[in-house]
Amino acid sequence: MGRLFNHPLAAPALIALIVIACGFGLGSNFYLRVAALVWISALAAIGLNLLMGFAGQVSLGHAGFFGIGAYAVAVGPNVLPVSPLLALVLGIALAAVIAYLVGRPILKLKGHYLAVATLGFGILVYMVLSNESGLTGGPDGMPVSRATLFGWRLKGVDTWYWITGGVLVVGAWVAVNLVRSPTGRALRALHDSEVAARVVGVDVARYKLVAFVVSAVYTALAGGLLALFNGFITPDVAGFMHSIEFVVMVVLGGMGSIVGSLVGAAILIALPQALSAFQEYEHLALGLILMVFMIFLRKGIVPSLVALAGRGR
Amino acid sequence: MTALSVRDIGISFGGVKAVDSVSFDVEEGSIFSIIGPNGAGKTTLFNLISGVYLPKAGTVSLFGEDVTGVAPNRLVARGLSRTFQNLQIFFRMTVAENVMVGRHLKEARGIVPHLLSLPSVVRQNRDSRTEAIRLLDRIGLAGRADDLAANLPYGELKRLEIARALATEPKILLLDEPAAGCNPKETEDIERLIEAIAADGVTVVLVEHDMRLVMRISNRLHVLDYGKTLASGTAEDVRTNPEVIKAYLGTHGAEEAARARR
Amino acid sequence: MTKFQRLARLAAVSAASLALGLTAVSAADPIKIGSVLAVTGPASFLGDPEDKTLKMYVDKINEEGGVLGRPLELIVYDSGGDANKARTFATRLIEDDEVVAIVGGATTGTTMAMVPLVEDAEIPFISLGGAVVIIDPVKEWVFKTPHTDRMACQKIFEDMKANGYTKIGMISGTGGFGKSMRQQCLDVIGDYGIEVVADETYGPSDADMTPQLTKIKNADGVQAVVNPGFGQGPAIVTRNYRQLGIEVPLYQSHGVASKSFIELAGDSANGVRLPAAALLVADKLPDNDPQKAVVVDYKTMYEDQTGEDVSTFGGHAYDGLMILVEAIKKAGSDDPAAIRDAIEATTGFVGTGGEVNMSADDHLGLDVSAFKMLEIQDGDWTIVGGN
Amino acid sequence: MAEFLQFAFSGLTVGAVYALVAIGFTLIYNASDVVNFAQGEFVMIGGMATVFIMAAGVPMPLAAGGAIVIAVAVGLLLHRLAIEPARGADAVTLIIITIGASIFLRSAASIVFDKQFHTLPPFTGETPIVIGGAAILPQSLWVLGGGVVIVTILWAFLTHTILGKAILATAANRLAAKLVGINTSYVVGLSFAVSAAIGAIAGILVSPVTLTRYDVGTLLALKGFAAAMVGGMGSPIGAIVGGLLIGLLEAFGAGYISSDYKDAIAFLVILAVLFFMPTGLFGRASVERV
Repeated sequence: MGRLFNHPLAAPALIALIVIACGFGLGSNFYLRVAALVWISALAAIGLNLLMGFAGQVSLGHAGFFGIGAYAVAVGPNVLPVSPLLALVLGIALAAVIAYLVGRPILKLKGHYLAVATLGFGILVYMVLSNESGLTGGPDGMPVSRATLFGWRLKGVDTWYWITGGVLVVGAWVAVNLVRSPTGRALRALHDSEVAARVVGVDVARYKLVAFVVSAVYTALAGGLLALFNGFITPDVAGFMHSIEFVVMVVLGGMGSIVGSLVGAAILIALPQALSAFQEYEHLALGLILMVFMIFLRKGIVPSLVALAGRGR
Repeated sequence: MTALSVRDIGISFGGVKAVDSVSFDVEEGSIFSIIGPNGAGKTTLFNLISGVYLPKAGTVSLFGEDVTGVAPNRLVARGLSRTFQNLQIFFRMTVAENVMVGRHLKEARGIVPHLLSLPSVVRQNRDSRTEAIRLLDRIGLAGRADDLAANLPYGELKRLEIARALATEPKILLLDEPAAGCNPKETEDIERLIEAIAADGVTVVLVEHDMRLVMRISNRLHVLDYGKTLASGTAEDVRTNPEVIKAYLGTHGAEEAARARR
Repeated sequence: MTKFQRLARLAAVSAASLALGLTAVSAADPIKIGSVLAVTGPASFLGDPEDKTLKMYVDKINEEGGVLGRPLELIVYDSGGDANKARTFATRLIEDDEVVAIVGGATTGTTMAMVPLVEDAEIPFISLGGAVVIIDPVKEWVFKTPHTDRMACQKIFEDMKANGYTKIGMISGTGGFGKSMRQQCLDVIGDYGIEVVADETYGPSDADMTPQLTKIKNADGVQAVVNPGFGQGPAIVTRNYRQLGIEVPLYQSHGVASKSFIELAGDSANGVRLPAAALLVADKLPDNDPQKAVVVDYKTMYEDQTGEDVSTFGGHAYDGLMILVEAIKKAGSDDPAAIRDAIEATTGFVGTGGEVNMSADDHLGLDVSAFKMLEIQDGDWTIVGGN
Repeated sequence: MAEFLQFAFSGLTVGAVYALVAIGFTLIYNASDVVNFAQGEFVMIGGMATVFIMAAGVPMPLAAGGAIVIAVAVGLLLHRLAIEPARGADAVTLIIITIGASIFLRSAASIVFDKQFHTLPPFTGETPIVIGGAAILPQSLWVLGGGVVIVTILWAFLTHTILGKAILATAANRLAAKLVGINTSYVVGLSFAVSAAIGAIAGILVSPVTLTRYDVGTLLALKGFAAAMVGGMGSPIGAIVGGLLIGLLEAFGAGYISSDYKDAIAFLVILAVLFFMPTGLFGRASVERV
């Protein structure tokens, strides 16, 4: 059992199973849509988890990258002769470049100071998306053209369910690969002790930047997928609250746990749907649940439960 | 050949000269110990040599090349590695992974193959692990390779740091109080380990409080007090140096020294 | 769906209900209508009264025997003003709750996020969002009840022109409402020979606008100032306006059309002009005004039941619900396509916003005359001008 | 010049609120290492509770006192029920707990109070005072004066009372404080109470100018956090300077550069400050000890 758990393919395989099971188990388009939103958020959360959970660097501005990916898909085809899918690729590249340029100076900061710097970055992106209404449609948002793949028009909830689910599985697989590679070991090492990582040859500044860029790529990809899936996008996706949501997903599910990011995303996306019956008590319950989980499962849901199960054995 | 040469090195914190114009040379393949009372500046000196602190004055050379102010991760490529007085273990990683991080510069570091887990990366991971297990075997921890480092007792973590440093295949190794907090049995293990490392041709620079250990294994010693050099020489030279006895070993140490001479 | 397909579907539905016998649609079978509103979040002062209005009137209609002899079942979800959530809830309404029509989408952003869904699912959708983009260009399944921001601009500029103002300052909120209205105003301002000589903005949660107003005050030749925006912003703008002692007239938008604006702005509100629906001045309308009965009824009911001052936002929800109910009655069925056609055929409907006359190329059915120019005097609304 | 003064008044008024929120952050952070994202909710409770107690016919000073008591009670409950049980958890776990608390309190306020904007009557009228051609509201002077008084009292409390010294000692070295017999849990609770009181007073002072609603806390927490960071986390002086700095940057940014991007300008300056001073203006630079 333990060995199965530690296999490199355990997390992506488990996620693939969940995606497939839900794909056939969820009857209505509504449930498929919620699930697809979970996959998209989980992808972003995995990206942020690589940065926060593995490399130990906080970001309160990751929705900024999400917004860059989303708006690249929306704006790209309007200003360049590119298809939405190509625009998605360009958007991811743009997010990577911006992450590189922004990350170089701000990753020198530590802890809460890094948090406030990333928060500032996120707000800058939000302001640009919200203010440049000529390009972005402003706060009311803008439509996104439908993507086509080999002449096949990508629309319909079930199509996007499988696309987003597939990307999530691949994303989880790549994340696990990274974590188990020399790069991943370097990241986890600098999380625990920067100085010890340095004296065995890890270029700490470079690896923080690597983690920042990779996580930006994940998040931008997620943003682009949401834009294509929804066909309409507003600057809220880049907002401060959205950044906070990603952080909550990572911490709630468990820092350093890929499956945890999926669990965190599922809770944050599905809970408001489940709580909608409570009407105005919805946020009351949401806040309470957040507190209770973090007080009693302080390492995050998945790692805490795994530890509990381990103790039970 | 001289492995490490320190010349007139110094640094101060808030006006206090933590290390003041210290110079010494370490012969390749030897065991060189730096001793001195608490607060004498031993660890600070290590931090200066290993690039963790930038010296205010003086130079550091490795194998004849000036490396003053070179970042720690670049010094590794020049053959220098170290351990820490206060444990700097990667607690969230397994024991084997801790050592594998030490193989960092020996591994291909292209990010794209890592993301895709190409066969070359899988093979390399396997090789790194094999090497890590070999080193763990050397320090008697092979059986705990897949345990979380956080679950190991203090003494084993001390040895784990040495294994991690050895994984970089250093030519010169700085050990900061490797026997601190260890029981006599563990201390003996560490002594044998250090001797074996030196026997492999690795130059060892040692900071240690356990005088028996130091006196037994050191080729040369360097004594610091208040950041300044107090004495330098062989174990016998230092042991008999009245300055050292007075300033460092104190009354209790003086008696012990006297007993040792008898 | 083509006309033919729709006919075919209608036929199929009729055939099915015939085959099942009329018992299948029993009297107790509710007609489900859905709503997604920003009940919480920054736009909650829109969503909150809308939510209360819908619930209040659905209860009232059901007490009076429902529609087509069947009760209405209202399902409301809270989007928090978030477009992505709104879309998810709209999916839920359509796919899971299987509503026959949707009223709601309190903001333009949430509305636009829902539009592609209702178009795909072919469910009639009456939006309560402000901006003109919702119905221009016309979308087959999408309607709206609030006056457009463009109409508000036109009304304001008419009044300015009548007073001979040619140079104005503009200070707009950067939220969706303010931003959209600013753009609409700039689009139509040329028609009135008016020029914007100072153009400033403020954030949706800003607490002090004196820097921006100082710039407007110091701009050359400003004869009046207009403030597109909603929420607390306009109240603070109005107070800062008086604080700085700016003498030229201040125009607010229909976005502040509730009594709470006067309470928040206090004495500073006196002299402020704004275009608004008749609802705000229900008591002051002449008895022969066709809207009088409707707006007095709604105002009385809302204020009695909630204890809050009436706002035009809740009125939009009232109009939307009533247009829908009329359409269901007219269609004689709860078939979405039939309801859509009936909504589009709405004529002479008198609501809180004015008289609604829809058509295939007008899914709003209001014109500028539905607006009244109001001025705040002694802490109350008064009607100015010849309307 | 009149223009410059006008911008400065605006910036100082808004900045004073940020500064008071930042001081709340700093107090709790120093005592417990917790970054309390529910700090803005104390400000909201101060304003909203006063409004609703007044609506019940209670005169303003009593209502204000009641609101402060409510905020302090909420602060103590927050500490007792959410922070204390999670003692020893990661910093980021504690942050998420305070975010949960913030969502909870905001929602509770929307139910207990309502979702409307509210205002309080200005303490001393609305006739602007003209200084050097710039107009300032009397209430702004109350905000600034109140800020100075709060900071002075806080300073006196921290340096001249046993309790205050216990807070400072705990901030300097928690373990050492414990060893000399200070009940650190009590001290952390106290810091929550004091922070809540400061937040509530800020809310009461500023509501007549900026209005209040159940959700005003979010933005204040964000700005207050930024202010505390740019000033240097843990430094009360830094919190004040940081708060005023952000307020002034927003006002001058809106006045001289672009009102569209005034928040962006403020954050760009923050980023620039941190680039040159990675631990803020008054933060302690730490030497890596290994």
